[in-house]
Amino acid sequence: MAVMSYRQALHDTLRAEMLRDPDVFLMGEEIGRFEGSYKITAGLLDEFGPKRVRDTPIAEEGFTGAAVGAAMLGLRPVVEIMTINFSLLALDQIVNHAAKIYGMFGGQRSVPMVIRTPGGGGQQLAATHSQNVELFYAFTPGLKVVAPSSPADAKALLLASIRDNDPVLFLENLALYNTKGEVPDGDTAGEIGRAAVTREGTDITLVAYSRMAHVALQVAEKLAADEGISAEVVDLRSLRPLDRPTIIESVRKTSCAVVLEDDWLTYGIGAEVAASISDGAFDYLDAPVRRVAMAEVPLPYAKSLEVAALPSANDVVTAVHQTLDAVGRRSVGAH
Amino acid sequence: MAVMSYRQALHDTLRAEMLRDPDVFLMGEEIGRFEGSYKITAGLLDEFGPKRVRDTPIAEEGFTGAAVGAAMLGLRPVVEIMTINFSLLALDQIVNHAAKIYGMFGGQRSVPMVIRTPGGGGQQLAATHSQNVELFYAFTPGLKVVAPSSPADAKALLLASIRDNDPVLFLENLALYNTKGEVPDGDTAGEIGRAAVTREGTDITLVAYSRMAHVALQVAEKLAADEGISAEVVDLRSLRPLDRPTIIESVRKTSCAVVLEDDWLTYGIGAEVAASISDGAFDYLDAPVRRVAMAEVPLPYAKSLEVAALPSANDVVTAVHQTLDAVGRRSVGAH
Amino acid sequence: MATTNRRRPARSAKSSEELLGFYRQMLLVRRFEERTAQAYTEAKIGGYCHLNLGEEATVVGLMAAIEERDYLFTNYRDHGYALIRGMDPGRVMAELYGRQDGVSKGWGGSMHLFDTDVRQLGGYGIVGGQLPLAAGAALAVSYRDGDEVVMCQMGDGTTNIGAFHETLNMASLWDLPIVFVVVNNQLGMGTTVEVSSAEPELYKRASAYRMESARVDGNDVIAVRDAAKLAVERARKEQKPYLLETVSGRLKGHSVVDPAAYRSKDEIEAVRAQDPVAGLHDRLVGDGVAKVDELAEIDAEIGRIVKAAVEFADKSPAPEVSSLFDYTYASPVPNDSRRLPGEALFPTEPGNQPADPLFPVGA
Amino acid sequence: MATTNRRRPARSAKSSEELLGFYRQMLLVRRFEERTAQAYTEAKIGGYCHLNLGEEATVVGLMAAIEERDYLFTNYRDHGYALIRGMDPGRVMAELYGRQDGVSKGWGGSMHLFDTDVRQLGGYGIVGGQLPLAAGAALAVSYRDGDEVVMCQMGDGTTNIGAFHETLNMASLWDLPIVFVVVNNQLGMGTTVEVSSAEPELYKRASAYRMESARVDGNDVIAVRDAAKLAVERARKEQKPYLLETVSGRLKGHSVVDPAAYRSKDEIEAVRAQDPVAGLHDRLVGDGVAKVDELAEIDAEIGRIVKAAVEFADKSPAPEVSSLFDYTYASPVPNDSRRLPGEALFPTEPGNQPADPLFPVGA
Ligand SMILES: Cc1ncc(C[n+]2csc(CCOP(=O)(O)OP(=O)(O)O)c2C)c(N)n1
Ligand SMILES: Cc1ncc(C[n+]2csc(CCOP(=O)(O)OP(=O)(O)O)c2C)c(N)n1
Ligand SMILES: [Mg+2]
Ligand SMILES: [Mg+2]
Repeated sequence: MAVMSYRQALHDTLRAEMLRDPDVFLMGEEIGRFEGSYKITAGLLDEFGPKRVRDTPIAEEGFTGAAVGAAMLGLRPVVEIMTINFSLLALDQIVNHAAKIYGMFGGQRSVPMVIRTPGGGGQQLAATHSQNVELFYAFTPGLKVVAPSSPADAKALLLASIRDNDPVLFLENLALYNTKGEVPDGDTAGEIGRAAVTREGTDITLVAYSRMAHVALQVAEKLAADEGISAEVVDLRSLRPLDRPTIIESVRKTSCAVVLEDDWLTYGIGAEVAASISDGAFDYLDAPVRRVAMAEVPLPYAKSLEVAALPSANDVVTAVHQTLDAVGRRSVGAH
Repeated sequence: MAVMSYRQALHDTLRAEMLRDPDVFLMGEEIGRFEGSYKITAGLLDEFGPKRVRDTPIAEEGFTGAAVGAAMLGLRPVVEIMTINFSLLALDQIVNHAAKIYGMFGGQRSVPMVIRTPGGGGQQLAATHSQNVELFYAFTPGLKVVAPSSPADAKALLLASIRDNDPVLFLENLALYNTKGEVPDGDTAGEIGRAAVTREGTDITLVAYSRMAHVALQVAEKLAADEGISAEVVDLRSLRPLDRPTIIESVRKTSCAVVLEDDWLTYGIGAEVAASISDGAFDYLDAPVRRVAMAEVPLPYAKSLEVAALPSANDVVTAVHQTLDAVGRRSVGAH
Repeated sequence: MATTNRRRPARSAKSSEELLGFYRQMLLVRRFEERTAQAYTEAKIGGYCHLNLGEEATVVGLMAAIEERDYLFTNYRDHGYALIRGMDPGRVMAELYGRQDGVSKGWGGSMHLFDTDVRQLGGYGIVGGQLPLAAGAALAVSYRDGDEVVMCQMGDGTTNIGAFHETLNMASLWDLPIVFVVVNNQLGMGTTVEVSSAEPELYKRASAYRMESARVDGNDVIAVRDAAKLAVERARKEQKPYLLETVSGRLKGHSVVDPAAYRSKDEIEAVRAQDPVAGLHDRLVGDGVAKVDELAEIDAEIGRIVKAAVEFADKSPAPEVSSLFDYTYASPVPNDSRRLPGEALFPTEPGNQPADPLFPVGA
Repeated sequence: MATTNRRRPARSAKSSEELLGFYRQMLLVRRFEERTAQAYTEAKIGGYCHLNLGEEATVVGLMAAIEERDYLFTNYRDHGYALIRGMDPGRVMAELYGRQDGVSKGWGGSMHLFDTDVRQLGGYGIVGGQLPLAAGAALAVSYRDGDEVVMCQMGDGTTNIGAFHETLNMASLWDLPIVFVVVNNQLGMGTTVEVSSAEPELYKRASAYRMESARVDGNDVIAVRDAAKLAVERARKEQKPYLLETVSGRLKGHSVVDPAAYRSKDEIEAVRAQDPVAGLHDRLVGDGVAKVDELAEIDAEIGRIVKAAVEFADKSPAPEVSSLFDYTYASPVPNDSRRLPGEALFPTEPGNQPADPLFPVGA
């Protein structure tokens, strides 16, 4: 068990998998000589050479599709798309091809590939570079989508994704790269399709993923410390499949929930989570499921506006308060 | 008032708007000489010439983006993307450009354009040609998305879309083109952002859009005739903005709802509708909101499988029955 | 670089045997497609359905140039390739019928013929979609130092889409063993090459990637075979991509349902005059390679094959609904949705949580 | 077609006045960018920030070739173009600072400079995104029989993306009045042209669209201006697109935060040796056009302009949060979401339905 950053966990896992399996190779813009826009692949070109760490032209549709084709012949490409915003240029290859090939041809060839890509706002990158469109992939049968929030999960799920025989969209986040945590040694893969209760609680359930799963834990700690509110945190980890049982089990216990997400509210990931909770915990729910999400605007560059548009820990606290107030349960708190 | 097909309503409205406003022109693959894959633009090349009915190369990203640029200079292009599946190739220009330009530059230039495109499964077009991905656009602030289900709405909303100063994704449906209905004369534009109660009822609310809004009406008639169940139908018509007040008002009256959609269930359009109902009608709802949607698979070609995977009127009836049973209200029926 | 409109038999047709063999193959494509059109009007086939009528010489010539170990990617106009590449005609027809014995088990239909055994890896309906995939397959071959070549077929209209550019650039940059073939039938649906491509001599576009290329008469099976063979062997030995353009015509509409009303009589006449099957028939007779009777006998034999294919397809059962969830994922994972449209997310009995049948919690 | 590495002053520099004017402009870009880099390290500027350092001659030469009525689209490396095209330096810096008086009101930042008054229509951060837009603007000009020309700038790395291909094809097919300029600074982030483009002589790619093209020394302001002028006038008079490649270097990293550790000392030395600003300085002095002192005076004057710009930016207020929902739509519609992240979709009081403030139901 070592403490390391999310970035380091990704880097080390990529390296370990490349050492383990000669069919694993990396493709993407600037991953070699430049060492990756966010330096996840630093040093790997030197170690493995250009055949296994392939710098590509700026051609998202082309190189992502090439990875799909290579995967059809049994290689295990791990593609880096610099940010999820640029993945829109490869959407046809991801949604119309990677996701369809196994099914559309009656199961003859699978597509064992991983697309690593970070989302994230909050870096003043403005409207076209700050989107969180994991929804597009989470919506698409044939794809699997994971969104780890901790270095340990980053490792476990990257192992699982690389070894999985289907195309996996592996969602990272700019704000998480420098976060640290304990990472188990060894190479035990995680399980795609399982959420985790990352904090137990009894008063309210916070559901989140990726960066917001961090925020959820912070909020939960603060609520406990300041007000004695016991929040349970469900970290989705996998967006497709979505682990409804784990979410529902938690809400059946706490009877209310707030969903945190970094994307836009209407039709966002949280819509499905809220709809599922409202359905699966219908007789247990004491208050409507609140969603804390991005304001529905093209994200502005100016810091003042960006801060206002992005969901914050305070917004979550407010939503928790209002939810507990609505059910007359805030008195459970200690203040 | 004349009875005409949905196709005819679109055709006539395009023609009328081109006659009215010289800045309106059409672009797309096969819309001229071929008269449109689904013949919406039949005859228009002959009438208006190639400048205003422009056949494009197969280059969705390119010609859609060109329309965005032309709109920035004040023209009003109406782009046809042959089916919504191919719009994935233009997603970057739609989501990263058309939707962003007004906001990202502080409101200096708007993008008055329309993208007409049909969705629809059920024609044995297999996995890559049968998708309903309107979600991608409905999710994106900066875009407006309408999905008329009747010839009258097709006309009213196409007028509104062409005259609107923002990019509008105008969703058609292969299965609707031949459906007929009364269409008012004149050129009164509809209102983007308003749902309609297309049938009044008291027992349950059916929420749907596009083709499924048709199915909803059929189901409602059948339920009334066979069982005396009084279903109210809300036709969303606009997916972005989403008219929550109209939906909620209906469900506050009926106390239960089923959402019909032609896309995949998890994260689909219905997720937001269900989440919104569960929130806005929390104290009124007697049963969980059921969603009837496509099975979550790449849609198979074989008729037997396709039929099984697509939502049918029977599936809706089942969901209505189970919902009313759950709240002990099926006895309201007449048999 | 270019060689166009060669009318005379190419020299390399070493034997009459060979030419007769090609005729037989071209006729198989012709009759199969005609029968397919009929089956479509009988509503035995659904969806979009695009035929190789008029492209028989191209299809047969190309397939003669690649070997068993090679890989093939095509667009949706793929029946002929499948038949000549070696898929069983019955299983191809069964696929068109959407039956269980179809090459793609009925999941793909006409546009998506795929058979791992003959290394034909689809059949793709998104224009240009097969290009990056084919380059990726060639990348895999190259990664493994294999000696296979990938052939990637596309239409003329496809040369205008972004994926064409991105893929040809990568293929050339990375020295991939791939042959791109542009089957120029002079139309993309109803749009002529001149209306859609600023450089209508499509093979010339390869120069933007420092890639070699040539144009050949697509109605001359030998010329196609020879040009393709050159390209394939070059790709195999030198690990260099190549762009081959074949020029032929489309005898019918874009798809079975297209009456092609946008074409002039003259246009249609011109295409008919170049009918590669009729042309080879007359040449075989004219050159004394075969008698009319002998060719009629081949035709009858092909007729029996096609008839058998239809019978096989007709008898094959529709895929079982129970298999609907079998091909979403190759690696099963917990909580995958396997619900039919009517089914509830959660059972109506409160408290009854749906267990994941494959992956019970805590398993 | 190509003209490379011309070292001697071009003949058409008619007057020393003109050359001095160009020097002043190039220096404005240089000093503005240096100050921008500093402001970034002071955290006055956020996000991505790409500088024109090393491209001053290209920027100034190109801007000298287009007229007021013409339109300009660029990529995200856009500060210099904005300054020379005529945006107020204070408002440009204010945009970089994310302030209300920024040219895009603080919504766009460094990558998204846009000023309708000078017809510079962005500043785009998605590689290749500006190409279809620019072609569309040219289409609008052509639709209206206008005599404006559109200039569309891009980087070398951008020639590999699909939109490049699709756009150049349309522009040529449709005879659009547009000049595409590839600013070849020899790197896309850390990737060299040779590693990303199978045809590294980028201007040659125009031939795939039967489009004329040329390459010119991007460090020679006069050569750039002259070549661009030719292209622009041709586009204006003959309604034909053109592709111009300028070859120069990048003096610093890809963006302000990139230390460019991947570049060798030799590489950096070579770029420095061609520094267009130093080069023009020495030439002006060497040719006796200006004395060192006079040039220093210009520098001081530019320094004052840049200082004033920074002061203006610093004083400009941050945009009001109340304006957050002002630019999602140009035509307001009912039920548009105008909620801040913490706000409830529905008020907690049951029965209290949120009214649409702009469009009450039944209005
Ligand atoms: C991305 C995309 N855009 C549009 C279509 C609709 N479409 C199907 S075939 C076709 C024409 C293709 O022409 P060509 O490449 O010449 O092939 P051919 O049909 O002649 O074999 C078009 C536009 C599609 N399938 N995919
Ligand atoms: C579609 C897309 N892919 C990737 C990126 C990330 N990116 C930003 S700039 C750049 C390099 C562009 O190089 P070039 O076109 O030469 O322009 P330069 O920066 O040299 O001016 C890349 C890959 C992006 N912004 N958009
Ligand atoms: Mg064609
Ligand atoms: Mg560059």
